[in-house]
Amino acid sequence: MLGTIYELLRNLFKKPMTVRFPHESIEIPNGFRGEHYYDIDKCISCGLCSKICPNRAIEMIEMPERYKEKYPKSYPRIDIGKCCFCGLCEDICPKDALKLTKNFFLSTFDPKSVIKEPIKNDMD
Amino acid sequence: MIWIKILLIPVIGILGIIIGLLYSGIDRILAARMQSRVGPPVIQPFLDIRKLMIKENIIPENSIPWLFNLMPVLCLASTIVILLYLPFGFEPLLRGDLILILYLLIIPALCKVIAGFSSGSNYAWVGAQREMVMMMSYEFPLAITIISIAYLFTSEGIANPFSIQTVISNPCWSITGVSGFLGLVILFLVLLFVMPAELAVIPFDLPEASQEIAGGILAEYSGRNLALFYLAGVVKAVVFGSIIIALFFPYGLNIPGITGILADLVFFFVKLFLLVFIGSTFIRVAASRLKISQVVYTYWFVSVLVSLFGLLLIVIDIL
Amino acid sequence: MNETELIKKIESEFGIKAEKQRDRRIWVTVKRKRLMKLCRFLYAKNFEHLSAISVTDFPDKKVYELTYHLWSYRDKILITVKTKIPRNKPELESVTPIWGESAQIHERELHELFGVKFNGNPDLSPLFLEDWNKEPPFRKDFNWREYVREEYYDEKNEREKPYFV
Amino acid sequence: MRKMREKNPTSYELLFGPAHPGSGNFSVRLRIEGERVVSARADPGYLHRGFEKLMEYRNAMQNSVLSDRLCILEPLNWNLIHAEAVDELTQEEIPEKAKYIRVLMVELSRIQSHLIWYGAMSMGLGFDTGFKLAFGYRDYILDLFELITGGRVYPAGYICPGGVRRDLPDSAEGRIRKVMIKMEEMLQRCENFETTTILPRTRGVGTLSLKDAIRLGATGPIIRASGLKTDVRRDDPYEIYPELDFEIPVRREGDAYARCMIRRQELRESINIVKQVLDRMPKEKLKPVKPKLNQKIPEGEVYVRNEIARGEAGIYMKSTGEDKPYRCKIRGPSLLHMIPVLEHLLKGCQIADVPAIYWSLNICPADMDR
Repeated sequence: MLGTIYELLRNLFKKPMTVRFPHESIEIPNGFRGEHYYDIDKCISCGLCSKICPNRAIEMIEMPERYKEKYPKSYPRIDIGKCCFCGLCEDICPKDALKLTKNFFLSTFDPKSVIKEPIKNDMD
Repeated sequence: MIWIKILLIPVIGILGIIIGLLYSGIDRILAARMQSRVGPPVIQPFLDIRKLMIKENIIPENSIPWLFNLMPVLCLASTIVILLYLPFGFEPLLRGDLILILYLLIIPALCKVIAGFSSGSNYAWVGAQREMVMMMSYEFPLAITIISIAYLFTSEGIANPFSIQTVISNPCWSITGVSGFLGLVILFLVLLFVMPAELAVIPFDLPEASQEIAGGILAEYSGRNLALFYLAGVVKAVVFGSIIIALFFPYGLNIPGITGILADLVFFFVKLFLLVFIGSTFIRVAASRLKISQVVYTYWFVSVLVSLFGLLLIVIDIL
Repeated sequence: MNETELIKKIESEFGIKAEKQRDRRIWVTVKRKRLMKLCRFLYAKNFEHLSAISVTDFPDKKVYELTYHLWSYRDKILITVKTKIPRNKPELESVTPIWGESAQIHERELHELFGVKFNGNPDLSPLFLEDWNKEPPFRKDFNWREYVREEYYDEKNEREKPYFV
Repeated sequence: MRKMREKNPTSYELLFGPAHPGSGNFSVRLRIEGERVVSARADPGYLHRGFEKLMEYRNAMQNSVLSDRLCILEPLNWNLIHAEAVDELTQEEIPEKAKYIRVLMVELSRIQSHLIWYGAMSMGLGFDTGFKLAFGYRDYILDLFELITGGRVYPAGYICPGGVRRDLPDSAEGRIRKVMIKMEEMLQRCENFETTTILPRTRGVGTLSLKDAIRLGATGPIIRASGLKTDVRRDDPYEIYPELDFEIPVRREGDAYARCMIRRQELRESINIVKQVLDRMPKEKLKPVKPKLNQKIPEGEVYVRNEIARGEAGIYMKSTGEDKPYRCKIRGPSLLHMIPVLEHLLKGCQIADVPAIYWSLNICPADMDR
């Protein structure tokens, strides 16, 4: 009984444990598994990432016509909506072309925007 | 004069609601702090009410619609009516006595019982049964307390012992000796202990116990009706706090003029705040919900015995 | 009682081969007719805890292989009893009378997922699946891809295509 | 009045779950007379995802990622069981440091899971403060998981066949020690709160005798609360548990209060284990395991048992030499706790005791339905 009263009154005058999220946040450590970062110039189109992906979120696609000359092979297109952020693609990538970043602000209202093309389509 | 009073009735009602919601907001912040959280902003209860008011009001197929819709209104109305009989730092609007208030206090609880029975859900049914048992158990120590104070006044030869005016103008502490003082302290503590049950906060919120019977009485309520019940709850905190203040701490600051009235009002709210903090917020975060058998035991045995002991001390003092 | 003693006992009593896989692990294969007798024998030898029952489906050999994993709190040995039943008539006597409710619930699950019928089990009502009237889903020959394509595939949704095309 | 009576018969059915503030994704149909529960029937299946079948179509590394989702509340423990099953089949030697990291992570995960239990139990009893404090303190451990595995809740197969997927970062040890001090503070708080919260509601509620416990297949803290001193970590040791020094708490009463006390003592033991592991942790750098395609699992079959926070968990894995297991039977502790044990205990109790009993078993619908 006294223990309870002591604990509660102590809490009343202590700093709360929680943080008010949008205004302040805890630090994200290195190695966090967030949104993908893909570097097409390092990619050798081995397709390992699409084979290891447990959810088949990665699909190897051909590039559109105007990039065809520069990038003739097939490249991974990542569907973040299917991704479980396991990081197997990052681990298996022989050239470090695919990496997971710290960005976790991924929720969106637009189902189209969850698909990450190998090259950002600037103007279609 | 009568017109001013009639005009003041809605003012008091709205004031009661606003004060209640404000306390509810402060209560939530303090509870959050005691739980090591930041908590919502003070105006959160107002936002909640607004949201509930604009939401759809679902009436279940199984219910008895007219009772189902009437009860929230009646509950809030009867709670506000009690407010009119109570001193709010100034003279009460209507003249009543303590017995009347005791009766009026039952009405909101009864409304909840009927609401539970009329919603036609098993959860609500269990909740209504529990509310009835609760009502029967906490009413007794409450009655003993109030009657003891009236008895004190009678034996001191004060006219109209049950009238609220008498209670306010004669602070009970001043007319007793040592053992009577102790008796009053005990009675005050009993009344403070009845407060969480009357307000249905956590150790005694069995009728609504969300983890057991999924909201109980309020299981089927939504939208406007739920908002009315919520408002009735917050006003009831003000009402019950005011009753305790009227019985035990009717002191004012005795400053003349209009500033005096305002100062009394502020002083009254501070007292109210302290009472609500101890009787509701603190108990709410400190305890887990009791079982119905434990509630009956606490009120029928422990509280009744303690309050009877308090009465005995007062009797000794008078003799 | 340690592993070697137990193996000897089983071998002398039932004339079947028991194999020690590693410390605290014994594997026994038994004919289905003698399964109940072996189970009773092991229960009497303090194998009070039925850890799990599992069914493995072999469509090409046309058998179901059942494994009972039993643990002895006293001797700290896990013994696995294996038995085979024909796939076209998957029936078997229930071990509920021996291990009580804990066996009952495992058997109920396997009845639902593999269609094995356990004679003597008081309650084999559906457990996890809702309104299921197809063949038991955990069999190897249950074509879940076809099932999902029929029931859930939304052809208009581009993003679902890689799973089905 | 008659209308009311018709609508309110004396014996009626009450659903506890699946969309109930006091239950998980699981429901129990209670037949009630007055306030008393006459009979209970569990109705599982709201989280059935068919893991055993799913695992037959994925290779070891992908299964490792999948095994997180077996139970949301303690993914690392399930990671370990799956990894052990595959390791036993491949007979691969695990680096010493990986073993230590595995035990460290599993024990942190156990602490975290017990804290969730404390929160849920408090919530079930209507003690809001306990719920919020427990989840607040749990977040300190989630911060550690974020630092070590890269994800707060799902480690994504951090403990995988062959070791672990990443080495411990350098700052980890200091931070873990700091968090352990916080956990001890939390334990102290639980003790301070006890007389007004857990004690009056759980003592003498839902008593399970040892005979019933064995017959119903109870494991872990529940059977220990009924008086049988058994712990897979001690009886059927795995990883480096034989080298560690820890107590197995046992109580005889078998009621909900005993189960709560067992878990509290286990929390203390787990904190001890974490400290011991940190003290003995090898200093050299660990080579992390990288996923490979077409890694064959040798032919064979194993049954692996582990002690997770809820009780005994096991995997029966059969491989025919492919890279995917031929059959994976997952034995979760909650299947037996949620159906036979719960049904047995709920018979004859009051409605108010239902959440107390339900949460004192610490059950997770996810690993029951699988």
